[in-house]
Order: sequence, then structure tokens, then C-alpha cells
Amino acid sequence: MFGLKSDWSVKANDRYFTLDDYSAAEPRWCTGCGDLAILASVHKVCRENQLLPENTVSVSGIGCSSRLPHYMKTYGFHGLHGRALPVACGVKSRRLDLDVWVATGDGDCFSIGAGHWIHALRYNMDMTVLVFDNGIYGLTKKQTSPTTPEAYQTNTHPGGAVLPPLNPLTITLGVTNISFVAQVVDWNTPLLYETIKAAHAHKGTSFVRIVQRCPVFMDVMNDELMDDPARFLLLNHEQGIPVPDGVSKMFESQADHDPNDLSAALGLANDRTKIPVGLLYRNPDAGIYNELSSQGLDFTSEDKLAGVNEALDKFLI
Amino acid sequence: MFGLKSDWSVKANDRYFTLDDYSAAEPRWCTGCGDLAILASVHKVCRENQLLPENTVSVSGIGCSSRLPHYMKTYGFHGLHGRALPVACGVKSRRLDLDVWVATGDGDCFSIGAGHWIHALRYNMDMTVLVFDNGIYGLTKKQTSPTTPEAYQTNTHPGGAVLPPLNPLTITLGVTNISFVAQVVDWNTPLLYETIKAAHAHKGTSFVRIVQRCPVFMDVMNDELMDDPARFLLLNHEQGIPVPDGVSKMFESQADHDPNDLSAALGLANDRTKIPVGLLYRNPDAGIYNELSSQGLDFTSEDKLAGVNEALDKFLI
Amino acid sequence: MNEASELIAVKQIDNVVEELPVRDTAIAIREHIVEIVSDSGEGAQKCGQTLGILSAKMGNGVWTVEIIPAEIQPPARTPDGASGIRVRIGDSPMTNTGNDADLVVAFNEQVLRSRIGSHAYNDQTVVLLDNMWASDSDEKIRNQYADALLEFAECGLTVHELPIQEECLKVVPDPRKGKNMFVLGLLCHIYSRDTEKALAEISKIFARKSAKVVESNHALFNAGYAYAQRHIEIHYEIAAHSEPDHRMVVMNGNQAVGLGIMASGMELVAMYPITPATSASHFLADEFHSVGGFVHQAEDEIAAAGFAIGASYAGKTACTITSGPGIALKTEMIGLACMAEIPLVIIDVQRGGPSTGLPTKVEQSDLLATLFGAPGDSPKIILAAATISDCFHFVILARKLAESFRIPVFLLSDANLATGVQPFERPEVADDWFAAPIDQSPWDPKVLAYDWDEETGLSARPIPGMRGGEYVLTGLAHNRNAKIAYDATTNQVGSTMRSRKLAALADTLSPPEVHGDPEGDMLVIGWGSTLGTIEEAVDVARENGHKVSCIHLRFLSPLEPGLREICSRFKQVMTIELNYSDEIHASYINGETRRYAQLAQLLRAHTLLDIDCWSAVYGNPLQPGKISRVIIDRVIEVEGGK
Amino acid sequence: MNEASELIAVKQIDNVVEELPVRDTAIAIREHIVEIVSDSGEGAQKCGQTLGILSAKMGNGVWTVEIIPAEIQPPARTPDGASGIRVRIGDSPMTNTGNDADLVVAFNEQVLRSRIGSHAYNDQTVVLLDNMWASDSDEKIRNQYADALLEFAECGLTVHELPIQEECLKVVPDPRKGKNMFVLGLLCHIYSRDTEKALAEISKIFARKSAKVVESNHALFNAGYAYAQRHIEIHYEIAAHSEPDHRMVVMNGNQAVGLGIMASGMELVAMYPITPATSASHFLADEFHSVGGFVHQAEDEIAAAGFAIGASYAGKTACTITSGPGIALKTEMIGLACMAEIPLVIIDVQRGGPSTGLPTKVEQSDLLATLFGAPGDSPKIILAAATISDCFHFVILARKLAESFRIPVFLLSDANLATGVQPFERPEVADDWFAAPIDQSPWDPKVLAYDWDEETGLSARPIPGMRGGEYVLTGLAHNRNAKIAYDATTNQVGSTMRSRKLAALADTLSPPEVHGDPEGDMLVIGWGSTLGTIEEAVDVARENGHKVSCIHLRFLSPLEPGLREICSRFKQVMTIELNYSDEIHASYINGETRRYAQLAQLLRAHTLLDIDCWSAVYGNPLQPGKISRVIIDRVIEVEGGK
Ligand SMILES: Cc1ncc(C[n+]2csc(CCOP(=O)(O)OP(=O)(O)O)c2C)c(N)n1
Ligand SMILES: Cc1ncc(C[n+]2csc(CCOP(=O)(O)OP(=O)(O)O)c2C)c(N)n1
Ligand code: SF4
Ligand code: SF4
Ligand SMILES: [Mg+2]
Ligand SMILES: [Mg+2]
Repeated sequence: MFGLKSDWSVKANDRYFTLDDYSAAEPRWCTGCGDLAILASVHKVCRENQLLPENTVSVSGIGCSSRLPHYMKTYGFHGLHGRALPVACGVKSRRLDLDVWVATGDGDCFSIGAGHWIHALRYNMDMTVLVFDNGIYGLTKKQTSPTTPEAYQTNTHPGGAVLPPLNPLTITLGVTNISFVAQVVDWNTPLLYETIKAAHAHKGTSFVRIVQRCPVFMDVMNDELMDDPARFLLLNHEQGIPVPDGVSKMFESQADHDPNDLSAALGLANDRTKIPVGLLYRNPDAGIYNELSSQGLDFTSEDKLAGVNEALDKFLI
Repeated sequence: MFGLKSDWSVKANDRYFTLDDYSAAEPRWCTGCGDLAILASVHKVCRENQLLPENTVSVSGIGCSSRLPHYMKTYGFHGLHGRALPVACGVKSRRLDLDVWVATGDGDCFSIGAGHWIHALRYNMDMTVLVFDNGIYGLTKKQTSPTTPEAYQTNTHPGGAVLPPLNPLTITLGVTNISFVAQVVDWNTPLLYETIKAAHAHKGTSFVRIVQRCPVFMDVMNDELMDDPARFLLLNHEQGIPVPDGVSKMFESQADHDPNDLSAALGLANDRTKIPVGLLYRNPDAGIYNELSSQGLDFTSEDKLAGVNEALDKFLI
Repeated sequence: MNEASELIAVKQIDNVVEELPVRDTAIAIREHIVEIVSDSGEGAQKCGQTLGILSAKMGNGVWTVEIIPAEIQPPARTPDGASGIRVRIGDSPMTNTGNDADLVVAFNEQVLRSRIGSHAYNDQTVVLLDNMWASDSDEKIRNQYADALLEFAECGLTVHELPIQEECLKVVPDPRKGKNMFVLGLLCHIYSRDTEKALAEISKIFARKSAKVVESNHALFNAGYAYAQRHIEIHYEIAAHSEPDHRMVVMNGNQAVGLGIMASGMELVAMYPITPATSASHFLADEFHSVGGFVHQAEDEIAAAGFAIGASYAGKTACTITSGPGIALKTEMIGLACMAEIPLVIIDVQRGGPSTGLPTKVEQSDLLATLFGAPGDSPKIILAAATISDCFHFVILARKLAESFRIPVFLLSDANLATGVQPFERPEVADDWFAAPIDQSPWDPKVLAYDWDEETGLSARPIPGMRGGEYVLTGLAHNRNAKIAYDATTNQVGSTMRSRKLAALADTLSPPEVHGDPEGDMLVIGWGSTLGTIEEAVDVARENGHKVSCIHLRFLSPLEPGLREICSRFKQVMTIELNYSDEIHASYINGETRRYAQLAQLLRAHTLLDIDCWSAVYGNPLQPGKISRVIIDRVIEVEGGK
Repeated sequence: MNEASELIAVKQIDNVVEELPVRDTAIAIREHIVEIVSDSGEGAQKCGQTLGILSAKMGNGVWTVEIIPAEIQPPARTPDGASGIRVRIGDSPMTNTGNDADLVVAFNEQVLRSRIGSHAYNDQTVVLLDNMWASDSDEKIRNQYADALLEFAECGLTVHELPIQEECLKVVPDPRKGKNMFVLGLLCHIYSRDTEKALAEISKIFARKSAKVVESNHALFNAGYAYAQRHIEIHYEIAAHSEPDHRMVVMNGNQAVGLGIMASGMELVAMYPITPATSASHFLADEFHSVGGFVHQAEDEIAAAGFAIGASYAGKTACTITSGPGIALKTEMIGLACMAEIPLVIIDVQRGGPSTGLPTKVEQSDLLATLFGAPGDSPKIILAAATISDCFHFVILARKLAESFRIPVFLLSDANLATGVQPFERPEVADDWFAAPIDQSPWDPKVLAYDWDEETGLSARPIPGMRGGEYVLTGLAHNRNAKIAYDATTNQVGSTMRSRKLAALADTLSPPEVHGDPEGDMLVIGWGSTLGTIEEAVDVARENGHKVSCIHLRFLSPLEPGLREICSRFKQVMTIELNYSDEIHASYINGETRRYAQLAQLLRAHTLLDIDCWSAVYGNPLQPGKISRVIIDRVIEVEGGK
């Protein structure tokens, strides 16, 4: 059963956490907002893994999506627009014991945060990155985001967005040292849950692009998609995201895809006819930066004293 | 002959420009620096096209490479580290008559400027972008850049660079709306010239990654490459970069590559065994942002007066 | 309880409303402040805006301020979700939000609680509350409603319950989107507004919708009007102060900024969305094309500034619009514009700070950051708009200054101006307001790229396309010839020339005018959107016999001349600002440790006089009543102390 | 011409040098300033550094300043390419670069021209110049050489030509990499340096090279030494002021910063390369691992600040190191750290500004930008290092302050400190300097995340891992419980608490000590790297009978207490700073328009006294001689004016 630990005997004295232990204030997202589903899945993954609330940190930027930390009863860092990733990397750098989550939006991650996006992926620190991609600026009320569909009318482009939308997957898959790239939609909650769970279980940066409904400002993108499941392509593979019972039959189009195959992943990402859902790419062997950045965590005061003194002595005259 | 105009009759009264008309102060790059070769090619392309010096603007960031504008006898903008692209886009936005060149370095473009790199490529404004990629921070004296080879010792990573180098081509090819992606090395001057010439002739943003020698701070990367022409793969195609006489035989490995084929380009970019040289991708139909941003250039004072008055009158009470 | 309250038909006795007599003897009043508060999405703002525009059209003075919840879709029936508007209408020009409201219409009791928490009302305020909640099917809601009524009574408020929903249901099946027009009808009767004009406004609002929509909204309006006629005794008249057909426009500060940009001849705005600045760009996205202009939404604030700078370098002075966090990000670019002398207009619609702070609320906290933000000596011009009309005209001034002085110019506005609506005289746009077309005639190659005039630091600039003017702009230290130079004098000379421009500009300015007597016990100094409030507060103090005057600064860099002289004619000087300062009497705070409000800090250095300050970061616009008390208290304290 | 010059064997008559008598009667002097200038890559800096270290080891006071060309590989034999070093050696602690050089060894005449242009010499300076160019195969070079000699003579300089190259060729086939050791040998004889120590230093330098390399450098040194013995009459002795075995260390300011970081217990530095800050990170990249620390090179400055802030939030106060342009980019992040009260140490190695400015040169222009840069009220602590020893110790202080006050702390250094080398007492590192290990004991859930002490604004902070302390940090306005709140009081209370911390800190500080008499005609105020220069200049003025004293500020925010009182004991107060201010007597400049130097601006507001300033942005360190003249002139001017 969900959340029930399979082996009660191991740490019988431990605390047991329910969903409530991860849920803080009532979310202030709009009715029907996809963020709610994502939050619920995150809560469930926390419970499933019985994460210690005090050792869990969710880091975000600014945007509707970036409110997530406030709805988690864990440590949280609701920082600056576009800067969730560098902060999260810093949090993890010397605290391997912390379970780090990042909640970011399409504007936050792909526009103002684009440079950090590329570089955080390179660092491949052990954290779970969820991009809430609603194809619009939600919090600031309907401006064009990098993923806004072309010709969609926004407040900054009343005549319709002028650029073809950026494809976050093709760029992500182009970054050396990436280790986990998945895509999912918020309204398929069982699959969303499994995807986030798999992302969390992965060691390294797991990047999950979640196509997210914003019923208030993005009618086209999500409504059309929700009504047209044929647009999606479910990726199946034993090393991929486990597809829960009943979910598989919701997808007309499916494909076997080996997540170790980068060029196949690129092919899927570049295919404009279908939106792949599942695990596109995974490389468990990519170097993990926090293994470097945490060097010397075990140094005692004596070690440090010795180190400073030795360094100082080089300058003795 | 180079630089000689084929049809003298057309604008007989016109000025004729020699290389000197494009060359300003004596370059202050180190002996053997690849930047010198790039500058020479740029001068030659200017002369070949008889660009009006007063209508030519070179924009750069900060770095050794970004000194280029100072060695051009045209208008120039030597701006801020990482910000050449937004400035260049601004220059072009309402000045379709200006021929805009961008000189940027691997740190300038792929590290601090990474967000602009992605987005300027999306805008696809009509300009020629030359990335002087020496795999190192030159001007600040040998720190790791995103393209520094793994394990190469630098002043910030005396134990050797810790990340596998970023691959600028795979990311670039992942950006929607890109229209011209080429790669070349500085020491094959005929090919360098042809590549820059083709880039300049292309309408839209032409992105050229130039593998550039920095004999002072990057011994491995370029020396090894120069000594090992077998590492390169020359791309041939009638729509590609014209390969000058004699150049072809310098390349052991060659391939026919159709620059209209994005997935083939991705395959080449992702292949770690060979370094492709030539035109990887070209899409003459990608939307060009300056066609939008220059709207209304023809407005007269009367048009404007009418426009303001109409707008104001909507607020009349 | 006040008179007006007693005049209200507190309880709806029966539904046979058409039998009740029409009440139409209106009491003349000079001004009133009306609030309409609702859940987000119920249209309180539209209702108030229409009331405001209508009143402006009738020749009244008007000032409106929006009450904006922080969330997109805040939960219904919660204090945090309060969305609404405050409209001040008077028989003379209204210059600020005023004091406590005189009348409020609330769509539910929870949103009312929020405003009570913000001290918007007093026991004189007439509170009209929809009574639908009393009979809600949900017991919890009924209880909340009952509890709130008790709570309101306890804080001395008299609440009049009105069957708004009930009445609307007679007209439309779902009044959630329509109640606001019923309330507009109510208010139009209460304030004797011109119904024809009102109906015309309603038609305008729904112009893009079907005729049926217009019709039902007209019906709701009429129902509200009729209801008030029959059941609400309060009925006022507010005289016009101007001819209704006087050429006035009415708009908010961000619209004024947008129109100013259009009228300045600038053709490019590069921006990145940020509250409360974005709506100026929205406006331009809709309208800019009609003057041939273009709005570029950049990938971030740095790129927006870079894009604008690029365009400016290429000959067309461009503009970037942002708020505090965006200013922080643009710091390096602005430093470049100072150093390389690139004309640039930066509009900063200030919000509550620091950091992400209070995105929808007002503050005047960016003065020192814009003045001193860039490392190294980076002189620039800073203007502050004090009125919505300034928001328009100062953009035109800013563009001209930027080009003449080859310098970045900040225009400081704020959230209060951005969303406040006020009528002002329709500007008569002249084509010499527009930037000259790009000059492409050859440049005299003997004239250097920075051919600084020794005295003023001014120089003409070559523009790409000018033959013979080719130069390379750089942010490195450079000489008159735009060449990089690291020697000992180049940077000193360049810095001197750039600084000299400010002194030369200051030389052309006049001292600010004193509002009130030219000398006295207290001079109050303000800047930005607080102008109306401060002048009104000073007037109150003067009426109370205190020798108080005020000045209001529009130029913050360089400062207007004569300040020390003006200040020294008063026994005491203080600034009133919407930013943080330490209170005088607090732990660890003394003459040495006190951190002063931002203008006060500047003026203390500038005048060497002991300039005091009162400031706060409540996020709300200042009320003249509160400020007059602050002023009077300080005057008395000082006199008492002496 | 001075005595010393006459003692030089101006011309090498023959090559039978071994027959000339050894000269070894040394004249005792108190101090000398020596410069060595060459093309880049010829090792002048290594030569000077060795001379400096050697002298420090001999118990002399030493101050060295590097002369760094702007290009990586500047063209040979050009003034712009001048690379070199200045070493001041004395019989007491040296605190600054000093005035004009007493002796200079130049490898070619062009680099000498650059230094003449920087006014580094006067007609007393002994100039030793390699004469190899006189006989160069290239006629152009021969002519340049001859022309330069004439030029030097015209400006009153006496140049002594030495056959440096020629002599070196006797020892090695290619003296370009080795000439510097020959010159070291020369200088060691001239200044009676301990040859054994010198040879040991040379061995150290080439420790990683082959024995042969060491040998040939020893040989070159010996040749130089012998040459001087036989051909150069000047021969000095500079007494030691300290026991040679006194525990001193000698290093530059960036190394001191790096060591300070190691000794402070900080474990993480996140940086992005920028001159002149980067070498501190280079040092740490080499050494940090020995205390378990890590240097993160981020993708840009914003990410570097974000990374450090993330680590600090997670319990380990981290550090970021940068210079002006980086400070500009970090502005928004620093505002967040102020607002959310995240301890953070920011080291700003100031360079010439504004914008990209003068990357390798010194300036003190970031004071106001660091103090006021972030929009909104963002109180923070600012310390300025005045000496290289401060560079070390203030990092430790900064870390402690950051954690105790839960605040970002700036440590201002500058290019002068960064590359200057000075001996100071070896710090005795104590383990209580280290940050405590991360506390993982449970947090009392009754204590709120911002449980501000009403008086001091201080609060303890929960750290991830502490059970019961879970909170969500935000840059939005928030209450004691870290919850977002937009109401009228929350932001006011939060701002007050954050501001109160500065006042509480100020309360713990002591007034600065006055150097000189406690009262008099003129008080000079400085901050940062100019300490030694200003004190020396003040001493000169005092020796000349003027009643001048000085104070030097280490805390810039909050300011140290008692300043007004100290200032008011002097008739006149002025700051001396390395940043821009308008000159008093210039066009359009008057009491109202003058823009003051940065500390002067602050102090005028702080003390309300008419504090004057002298400042400049030449990019060079100040010379005490120049400053003493400035001071004396002002004292006389004021006295004369009265
Ligand atoms: C530096 C800065 N620039 C701009 C903003 C304004 N801002 C807040 S959220 C946001 C974009 C939100 O879009 P997205 O990241 O897609 O998140 P969403 O609200 O759609 O979840 C912007 C522009 C800001 N807070 N800070
Ligand atoms: C904001 C800012 N950060 C850092 C620097 C320092 N800086 C100047 S150039 C440079 C990197 C140069 O490397 P690259 O872009 O690869 O150019 P190259 O010198 O190798 O041609 C850096 C970090 C700066 N000038 N401005
Ligand atoms: S605006 Fe859109 S993204 Fe934001 S909370 Fe509402 S539905 Fe969700
Ligand atoms: S340091 Fe390298 S990149 Fe820079 S000029 Fe020298 S060789 Fe070229
Ligand atoms: Mg979004
Ligand atoms: Mg490089």
C-alpha cells in the first residue's frame, strides 16, 4: 500500500510521517491549477520515502509554481526569480544529508534562469528539479513565456506570441553531464506521481518537465492537450517510469524507448507531432558535483587548525 | 580576385574599401593567438562585401576575444562581460541598415552569457555571431571555462577541470528557431574565411563556433588538435560552406552532410569521436525578429502625432 | 453614529419596492471617499473605475486607488482576498487618496475585515454590506457573518445590511458577474451621478461583448439606482469644479507613462515583466504600434537593459521599465550607460521592498539605490513623478535630458501612481517632443567621439551610419577619442567630465516653489507620489494655526538649487517619505545611529542642516489626516522642547 | 644630481672586471624605494618579490606594489607593456608605497618611459638601464634608445647605462629568463642583503624546476652581485627593526583574505573570476582543501552569490569574492540576504571604476554602492581592511558578525591591498575562530524562525536538519513566523528589526583612535588601504608644524561611534579617498552642486559638519608626499581664509 513501509521491524522506534506531516498552509493556487496536483504528488513521494521533514528542503524562485515551499511542512527557500537552481546547488553543496527539491516555472527556469538551467544540469547535483511549465507567466498575469505557443495572445503580445516556443527537452538533452530527463503532464496523477518518485529516487539532478494547466491564463495549451490524448506518446521501458495500472490504456500512442539511448531521446524530443511522456534519458554514471563540493566535511577542528597553520607557515619569514 | 568588385559600372562613384579601411589599432593579442586569424578573416569578409565602415557595428562582451571591435575601423561596442548578444540585438532592432557582428568568448557566451545565448538564437536577428572558443578564460588568466577539457589544469581547478566540457553545438542545435550553425578552427584560414563569409551572407543569426588557439593558457586543447587533423570531419554539401581549393585534402575524414537535416546535425554534434567542421545546420525560413522589432520605421512625425492623439483621446473625459 | 447612517433604510422590510417614494433631495458635500470591496473577480474595481471616470466627466476632482490582493485567485471570502477600489470625489482637484473612507460597499463581511485591519474606516464611515451571507446554506458561513457583525459593532462601526444579491437575482440569474453594476447604480443615485453618462460608460466597458450583456448590465445598473432611490436616504451632490467639456484625460500612472513614451518619440521599450511596472508595457503592447513603436519582452532584466542600450547606441534612445528587483539586476548595465555616456530612460515603478518585498504595494525606497547603485562613480539624472500628469510629461523630459546630456535618466514612479487614476489636462502633443530622426549626415572626423566641453562635460555623439564618426564604445576607462587608456589622468578626466554634466544641468534648474509661507516653524519636504497628501496635510496644519510650509522635489539628481537657503528660513525641516527610517525614540537609536529616510539622508549631506524625517513602509499610500498629525506633533514637540 | 648618482660607474670601460677593487663600505640609510621594470615575462616582479621577502626576513619593514600591464602579452618595448614592481624597504614597518622611487632598474628604455609618465621618479632617482639596445641590430631600436635617453635627460633624469644583457650572456646563452636574477644580485649588493638567504630564496622559487635551472639562476645572481661589487659605487645598509626570527609572515592581501577564510572556519567560497579579486580564489583553489574547504567557480556572479547563500542558509556561512562589476550583478541576491537575514560574507576587492573601468588598478569607489545598492531598505555590515593583516583578521570578524547578526557582511579590500606585499605578525589561529559545526539538535518549535529581540533585532536561526525548526525563507515581506504577510505592519516591523541590528552593533563599537593630537586645526579621515599613506602624510605635516591629526575608519556600516564629537575638536575636517569628487574650484561647482567623495558624503549626513574631501581616481596608490602637500595646502588655505 502507498506509504506503508514494507519492513516495520527495521526502525520500529522511528517516527512515521503521514501526508499531513508534509502539508503546510492551504495552497493559494487557483481552482483547477495544475500546481495542486504536483504538490499532492510531491507530498506523496515524501511520505512514500518517509523523508524526514527537517532534512527536506524545497527551493524555488518566484512565480505561482514557486509558492510550493510554502505548502510543504519542511524547510524551504522561496528565493529570487530565476535563481532557484544556484541556491539549491548551494544548499546541497555541503549538506549531503539534505533532500533537495526544486520547484520552478517556465519563466523562472527557461527565461530569466536559462543560464543557471544549463549549468545546474551540468553540475548534476543530487536533487529533484520540477519545472511547472504552464506556457505562461502566471503570477504576473499572462505575459509570454519561452514556451508560450506561437500566436497565443498574451498581455505583452496581444497580437499573439511571435516566436515558436522553446523546446526545453531538446536543449536539456544537449547539455553534457545530464543524468535524468523526464516529461509528464499534471493531470495524469498516477503517472505524475510515478515520475516524481522515479526522479526523486535517481541520484543526480533529475529534471522533470511537467506540462501544467493554468486554467486562468492559458486556455489553449492545456485544454487542447487534455482533450487530445492522441497527441501524447507514452514511453515504455523497464528502466523507464513504471506505468501504473490503468494508465497505459489512456495513451493511444506508445513507444518502447530505452532511456540510455541519447540519440533516440533527441529524436523523440525533436518530433513535433507527438509529446513524449515518460523517461527520455537517464545516465546513472554522470559525475555528481556534490561529491566534490562536499570534500572535507569530516574535518575536525584539529585537522583545520593543522591545515591553516601549515598554509600560514608557507608565508613565514 | 578577392575584393575586386565584379561589376564596376554599377556604382562607379562609390568608395572602394581596402583591408586598411577596416583595420584599426594594432591588435594586442599574444603571439600565436587564434584571434588574429579570425580578425583577419573578418576584415577580408568586410572588404569582399565592401561593407560601409559607418554602417558596420561590431559588438562584444569582455575577454581577449571581445577586444575585436577595437581592431575594426567601424563602429563598435565593447560592452559588458556576457552581454554582447542583448546589446547587438538592440542595435539591430531598429537599424536594419546596420551590419551587426558579434565577437564573444566561450566564457562570455556559454557561461555568464548562457541565458542570452539561448534567447538570442531564438530571436534569430540578422547578425553574425562568432564565438572565439579557446576553452579557457584568457583575459583573466586561465580559469576554467565551460568548454575547458576535463582534467585540464587551470588556476581555479589546479587539480584539473572537474566537469566534462559543455558541447556548444548540441545545445545550440536544441534551440527552436535557429537558422545557421557552423563550426571551424582558426588555423585553417581559407576555411575560416569561407565560413565567416557564408555566415555573414546568411540572413538571420549565424552562429559560428570557432575553435581558437590560446597558446598562452590552453596548450592541450589546440596543440593536440592542430597536430591531429584526423580528429576533424569536414562537412561537404552544395548548400554548405564552400571548401576552398587545397583545403579539402587537409582533412582525412569527410562526410556529406545536408545542412537542412537537423537530426543528422545533432548526430554529428553528439559524436564524440570527431569534430565536425563546416555547416551543421541552416534554415533560411526561420522567423527573423528584427522584421518585427523594426515595425513602424517609416512613420513620419505626422503619423506619430496622429497615433499619440488617437491614443490620448481614448482617455478623454 | 453619524447623521448619514441614520438616514439609511437599515432593513429591507418588504419587496414591494416600487411602492416606496422616490427620495431625491440631495445634500451638497465638498467631497467623499467611497470604497467598494469584494472577492477577486467580482468587479469591484470596474465599478469604482467607472464611478471615477463618470465623476471626472462631470467635472469633479477624482483620485482612485486600487486594492489589489497578492494572489491571482485568492480564496473567496477571506481578508487576504480583498479586492477593491477607493474613489475620492470632490468639488476641487483631488490630489491623493484622502483619509478614512466615508462610505463603503462590501460584497461580503470578510473582505470588509481586511480593510478594517488596514484602518481604512472610522465610526463615521457608512458601511453597506450585502446581507446574502446571513441566510447562506452553509452554517459556517452564517456564523462567520454573524460573528463579523458583532466584531464590527465592537470596533464602533455601524453596518447597514443591504439585499444586494437578492435584488440582483431579480434581474439576472447569476449576479456574481453583475453585482458590481448594481452597486454602481446604487452609488450613482447616492452621489447624484449623471445616469446617461453612466449608461454610456457601461456600454463602453462591454463594447466587445454582445448586446445582451450590455443590456443586462444596464438593467442591473438601473435596478441599483432605483433601489437606492427608494431605500437609501443618503443622497449627495458634489459640485463640479471644471467645465465638463474641458479637455481632460483620466488615466492611471502607468498608462500616462506609456502615453508619455509614445509622445516622447521613443520607439523602443525593452522590458521584462514585473509588478507593478508591467501594466505600462501591456498598455504599450496594445498601443505602441500606432506611433511605430515596438515593445521587446526580453529574457530577463539584464537583457532588457542591454537591448535598450544597444538601440540607444544605434541612435534611438530607448526605454526600459521595471521595479526594484529589476533595478538591482540592471545595475551593471546602468553603470555602463553612465560610463560610456549612452542616453537611456529607465522607468522605475517602485514597489514595497526590500527584495521581493511587497510587490503590489507602494514604497519610495529606490532613491538611494538608483543614485548610488552602480559601483564606481556613476553620475546620472533622477526625476521623480509626483502626479499622474508628471508620469506623462516627465518621460518626454527624460528622453530629452538623456540625449542632451548623453546620460541615463531614471524616472521614479511608484505603485500608487501606477494604479491611481486621476484626471488631468489633455496634453497638446507637439512634434518637437519627438526625438529627431536618426542623423545620417557625415561626422566631422576632427571632432572626437567624446569631445567633452571642459565646463559642461557635454559632447555630441556620433551615431552608427555617420560616415567619419566611427568609434568603439567601451566601459573601460577611455579618453576623448574613445580609446582605452590606463594612465593616471584619463580616468580622472573622464570622471570629471561625466560629473560636470550634473552640475551644468543643476545650473539650469530653478529652486522649488514653497507651498505656504516662505518662512516659518516647519518646512516639510517630499518627493514622488506623496505630493497631494503632503500639501493637503500642510494645509490642515496651517488651518490649525501652525507655521508650516512644504516643498516637493522633482529632480533628485542633481538636486534642485537653493535647498539650503530655503531650509534655513524654517526653524525645523523634515522629510515625509514612504521608505524606512529609524524612529527617534527607540532602543539603541540616537543621533549617531539613527538611519534616516532616503531623501533626508541626501539632504542632510547636501544642506548640513539637521533635517528630520518621518517615514514608513506600510505599503499603503499616506493619508493626509495622519500626516497632518505627524507634522503638528513635531512642530509642537520642537516648540515645546525649546 | 645627488651624491649616489655620482658614485656610479657610469660607463663600463673594459671587460676585465675581476681586476677592479671590491667596494663594500655601505652607507646607512633609513629606507629606500626600488623599482624594477621590464617587459612582461622578464621576471621583474619575481625579482622584486624576492628582494622584498629577503628584506622582510632580515627584519626590515617592506611594502611592495606590483606594476601590472593591462594586456596578457603586451607588445615588447612599449610603455603600455611595462611590467614591474616597486619595493619599499626600511628600518621601521613600511605601511605604504611611498613617494618617488630612489632607484630603478629598467630592462629597456620604453618601459621606463611609462613609469616616468606615471610620475614615479624625480631628479634624485638613480636610474639603471640595460644598455643592450644601444647596439641593437635594428636601427629603429637603436634610434628609439638614443631618443629616449635624450628625452630622459630633458626631464632631468640621470640615467646610468649598465651592460646587464652583456654580463648575463657570460653566464647563460639566453638571458631573457634570468636577467632578473642578475638584477637581484645587483640589488642585493647595493642594499647589503644577505646572500645566503637570497640564494635560498632562489632555490625555493625554482624548487619545481631542475637542479640545473637552480644552478644557473644562482650563477646569474652571483654574477650580478659581483658586478655591483666591482662597478657600482652605491652601497647601502638598512638596519633591521625587528628580530629576524620574530614570527612574521609576508604575503599579499588576497593571500591574506584566502588564509582568513581558512582560519574563519568557512568551508565554501563561490566565485566567478574577476580581476583583481580572482587571485584570492586561485590561492584557495590551491589551499582550501587542507581545511576541508571547497571553491565553487559558478557560471556567473549571480549564481556565485546564490550558491553561497544556499550554503549559508543550510548552516555553513559561505563567502563570495568579487570586484565592482560582480557587486553590481550580486545586488539582488544581497538584497535577499538582507531581507531574509542570511549570513553571508562578501569580499569586494575594489578596482577602478565605473563600469569595467580600470580592472587592474586601485580605487575605493564601491562604498556607496555596497551600502545603498539594493533597492528597498537593506541594512548590512560593511568593514574595510586597511592593512594586509586586516585582510586576514577581518574575514574572521566578518564571518562572526554575519552569523551573530544574521546579516550579509561586506569586506572591502582593493587592488592595492590585493597585490601589495607586507610582513605582519603571524596570526596564532585558535579553533574558536572556526564556525561551530552545524547544529542538528532539535529546535524548540515555540521559538519562531524570526524571533526578533525587540531591542536588538537579533534572533537565532533554525538550520535545516533541526527538527521542529522547519520554516520557509522568503524575500517577500514576512512576519516573525517567516510567513508572507502583506498587511500594513508586517513590513514595518520587519524593516525595524533588521535596521535595529546595526544600531545594536554600533553600540558595541568604540570610537576610532586619533593618530596625533586629540584636537587641532585639521582632522583627516580615511578608510581602507590608504591608512599607511595618510598617517605618514599627517606625520610629515605635523613635523612641519601643522596641527593635523587623522582617524581611519574600519566600520563603514554601522559607522563607529563618536565621530561627530571627534570631528568637532578640529577646526577643519577632510577625508582623503581614492574615489571621485568634484574639485572645489571648477566650473559650475559650488557648495550645492559639488559631488563629494564617498565617505565624505556619508560623514556630512552623519555629522552635519562641513566635511571637505580630497580624492582622485588616478588608479594609483596615493603617495604620502603628495598627500602631505594636499593636507598642508588645505590647512594653510583655511587659516589664510580666516
Ligand atoms: C527579478 C524579477 N523580475 C521579475 C519578477 C516578476 N515576476 C514574478 S514571477 C514572474 C514570472 C512567472 O512565470 P513562471 O516562472 O512561468 O511561473 P508561473 O507563475 O507561471 O508558475 C515574473 C516575471 C520578479 N519577481 N523578479
Ligand atoms: C561581470 C564581470 N564578471 C567578470 C569579469 C571578468 N572577466 C573578464 S573576461 C572574463 C572571461 C574571459 O573568458 P572568455 O569569455 O572565454 O574570453 P577570452 O578571454 O578567453 O577570449 C572574465 C571572467 C568581468 N569583466 N565582468
Ligand atoms: S494563475 Fe495559473 S498557474 Fe497561477 S495559480 Fe492560477 S491557475 Fe495556477
Ligand atoms: S591569453 Fe590567449 S586568448 Fe588571450 S590574447 Fe593571449 S593567446 Fe589570445
Ligand atoms: Mg509559467
Ligand atoms: Mg575563452
